[in-house]
Amino acid sequence: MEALKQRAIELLEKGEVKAVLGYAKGTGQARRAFFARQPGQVDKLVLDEACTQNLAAYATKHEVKKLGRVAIVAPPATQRALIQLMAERQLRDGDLAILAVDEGAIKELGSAAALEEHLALKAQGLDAKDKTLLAKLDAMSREDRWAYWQNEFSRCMKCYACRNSCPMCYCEHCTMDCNRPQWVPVASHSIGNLEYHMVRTMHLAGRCVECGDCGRACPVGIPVHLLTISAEETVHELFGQRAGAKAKLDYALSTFKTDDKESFIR
Amino acid sequence: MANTYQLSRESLTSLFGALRKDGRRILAPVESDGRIGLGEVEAPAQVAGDYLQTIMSAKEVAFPKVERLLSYTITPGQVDLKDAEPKAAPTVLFGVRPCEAKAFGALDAVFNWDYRDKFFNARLEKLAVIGLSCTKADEACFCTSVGGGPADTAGSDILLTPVADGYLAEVLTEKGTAILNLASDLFKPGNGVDKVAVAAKVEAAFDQPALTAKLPGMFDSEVWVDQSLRCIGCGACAFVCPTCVCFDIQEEADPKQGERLRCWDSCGFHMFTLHASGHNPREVQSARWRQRIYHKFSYYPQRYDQLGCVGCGKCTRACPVDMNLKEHLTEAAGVTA
Amino acid sequence: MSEKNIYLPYLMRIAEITEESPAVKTFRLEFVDDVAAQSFDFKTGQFGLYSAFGEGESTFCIASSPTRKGYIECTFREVGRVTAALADKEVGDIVGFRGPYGNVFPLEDWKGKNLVFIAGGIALPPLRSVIWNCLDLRDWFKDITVVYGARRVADLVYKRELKEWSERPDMKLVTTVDPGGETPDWTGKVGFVPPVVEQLGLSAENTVAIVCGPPIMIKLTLPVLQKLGFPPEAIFTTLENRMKCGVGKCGRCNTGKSYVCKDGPVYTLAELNQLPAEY
Amino acid sequence: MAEPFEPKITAFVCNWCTYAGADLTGTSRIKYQSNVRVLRVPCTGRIDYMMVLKALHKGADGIIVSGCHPNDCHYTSGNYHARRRWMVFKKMMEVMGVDMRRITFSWVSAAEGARWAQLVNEVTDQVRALGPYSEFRQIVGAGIE
Repeated sequence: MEALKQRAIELLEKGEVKAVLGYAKGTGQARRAFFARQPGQVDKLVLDEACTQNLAAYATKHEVKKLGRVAIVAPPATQRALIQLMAERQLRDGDLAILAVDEGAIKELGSAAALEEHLALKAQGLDAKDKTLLAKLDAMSREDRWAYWQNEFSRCMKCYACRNSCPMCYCEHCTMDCNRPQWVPVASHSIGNLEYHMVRTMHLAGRCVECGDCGRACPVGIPVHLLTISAEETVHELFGQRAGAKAKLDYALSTFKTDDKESFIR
Repeated sequence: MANTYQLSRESLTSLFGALRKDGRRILAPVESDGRIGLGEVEAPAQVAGDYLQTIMSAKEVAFPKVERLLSYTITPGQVDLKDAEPKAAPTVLFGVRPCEAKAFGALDAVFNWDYRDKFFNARLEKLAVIGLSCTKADEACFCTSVGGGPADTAGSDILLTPVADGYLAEVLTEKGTAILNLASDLFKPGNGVDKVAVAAKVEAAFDQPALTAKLPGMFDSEVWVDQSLRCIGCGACAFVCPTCVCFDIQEEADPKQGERLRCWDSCGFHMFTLHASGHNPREVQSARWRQRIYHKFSYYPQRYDQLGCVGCGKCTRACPVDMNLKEHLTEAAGVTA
Repeated sequence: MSEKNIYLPYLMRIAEITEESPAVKTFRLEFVDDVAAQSFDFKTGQFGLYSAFGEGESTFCIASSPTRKGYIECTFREVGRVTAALADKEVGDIVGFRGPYGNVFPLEDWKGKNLVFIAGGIALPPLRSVIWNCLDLRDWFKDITVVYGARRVADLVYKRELKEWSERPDMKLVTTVDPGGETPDWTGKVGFVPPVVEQLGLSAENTVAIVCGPPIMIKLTLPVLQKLGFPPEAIFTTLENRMKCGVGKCGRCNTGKSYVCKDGPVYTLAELNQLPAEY
Repeated sequence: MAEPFEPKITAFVCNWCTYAGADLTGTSRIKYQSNVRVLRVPCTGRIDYMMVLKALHKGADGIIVSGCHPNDCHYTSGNYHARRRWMVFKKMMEVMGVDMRRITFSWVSAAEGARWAQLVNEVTDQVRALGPYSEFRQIVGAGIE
């Protein structure tokens, strides 16, 4: 933590960055995103288990880009999101100073190559709780799974917290906001909710970095992250690729192999 | 002055029975998977026990997240319009917090200040509110900073305040009296309990009248930009808010028939004010965040002589990025213009 | 007791369609219901929400003058889901109309004054309503001047009426197109609206200016008018914020404490100066 | 007496293979069940999963998605791209609990008129046996007060 603060102060003092985006204390036990814009504010930065938000979601925001070059505190999921954003050309190599945090250790990564190398050393594992939930879903009958999601989606109000918290949902014009044609109803009724979550899942298949922020963001506790994570795992199982690993675009659904294996097409 | 009674804990079962016998559904906070939400109940035992607040507000009882405004059928050269009638079932909201009960007044202000909104009115007319005073509060609560309080009676038809062996029941309105008359034997004479002593202590965080007075002068303050930098522009705050009333009207149709739906909307969304031309009067998130604050704390008072905020703190609890309204208002109140 | 559904539109039959310029059309709409037709009344400056059943509602001003009874007209450009659906309609088709909503141009207050109308592009329709209204009450006012500019000659709307206005002895019409937008037979001016206004030699004395146009035109025209001596109280405009309800509830058009749909769409510059610039 | 249930089947087919195949079925005068509504698109690569969702939304009881056999795509690789997408889409739909017995993916070439007839017959019989997709239809219109 001290090393992080020290480096943050240096970066700000030398003018290498205009802000250090990290975590600070929030309401109660919560942690929140914090932009330290002066060396004097660096003291507010904290780093602990409660720092879960994927700050990469801010990297593509107009308001943040306008600040100038930013340093970003990046736990593993944030690192994956950042490299995926670079792969999708939403960030340029060197746009950000990446302060990679791995189990308390800080490492500054100056380039996409360094980030890629850094990520290659790590195994990506699913959260134990999510694994259990996914297994539970898998074990359900189809009818029960349908009922389960219908029940969960009945609380959805399309606040789009899941979309807006997602680092990969950076589109200027989201499908949900397009109305010519109006593919997905705007209204948050049953079919509108179902189609929204289907579209969100498909759009993130092969792109989801499995940070789980969408699920954490949901104010009514719908585990929407299970959908994107399971889609991402499907892509991995079927095509052996993972989002958030390479700085060059490697999107499973924009390519193919002539021997892709399936067993359901008649 | 309200008529004050004593209501024993046990008598609630009979009260619920009497309400249901009268053909009313009872909505109350219930727990499901650790979340507190409004649900239909038959007996007091189904009501959540030691809850602070529901995640969602009770506004959806009068202003649902999706409702039909009209429908129509189309045949060549002809359109047949059909008016929609809100399904307004006689409903008792039991156990909502005083802040939320009060919020119906802010909704009413918008829905009826000029043209009258029959959908909201039909539902509100059938609604009776049995509020429940708060005996605890959390860091998001700030009712006392916005003219409310943990045992405030505004908006409740009957307000219950938990006391040792039951409730102090203040019967406040005609609707409340009607409920009392359904089971008048349950309502025993009051014993003069000091409800303020029982209610939660919520310290005032900021001087709201002073804040409201200074907002017009600090429109261009950097404080809105600073605060909103971490806002991700979702609609969680607006959708859980008991007073947020902004809505969208959406058409859903086939070539032969269609309907017009009213859906919740949020001033925090980029699309909210976007013109067809591409011009957007509130282009950046800071302008949208400012609108949210100003609408509630400056425009509402100017227009409706009341605030558009009841200090329930739901927005703060729901916010995925911890935008704490109380804290941000306190900060704004401290800005020297 | 059931109240009236304020979101229920009138059914209107399209009586006439005029192609004004590329993607811009004018509809003349007549009430399907005779009783509604009899009781309907509006004042110039007001607007409505027009439905294309199946796609939704869109907000435009009423482009015809209240002095012309029995119908209303609207002029719109095809830009979105609803306007595209409207543009596909044919004479005889049914559309919806809710209104009239909003405030009005204070013609009574303008009695005995000179009027200068300044419009750009697709923003002539709201002024067309008030211009015809004033022309139909011609003896109320002194000089009437209309300045209208568009990007290209093809973009000028109401060409037939522009010709009529240019030939009328009791008013002055100045048309202009942006440099490069003229055609070989163009006889109007070439130049942007603000400098054209500046060169007209207008007097602010006993005169009101009514301005409507794209934001950039308004932004550059207002200083010209102020330089000419127009006080903010004598400059009128009409705002076109996004709306869904039109009746002061949905919150979209909310600009400061003002609802454009209720307190507007007509504002004086003096009033606008009191509002945040969120329009 | 109630009419016996006849399923509505929507078929999304590519222009070059399956549509031509279905055409051949007709010109060969092979009879098959008439429950299918054929929607022709240029290529299976064009078949957005949203189209399938919309068909279900609008009341289809069964869906057929069909195009050129692998290696036969008129545009070289449209069907390969589509295949990947279907693989992911199918799994997503399963996770959501959609009854995938109602969605059939197939390859039918321009020469396989008889195969098209057989496919439609099989799918129609299967969906008829499953009955109306009321589970999905129940949610259409639900959640509106």
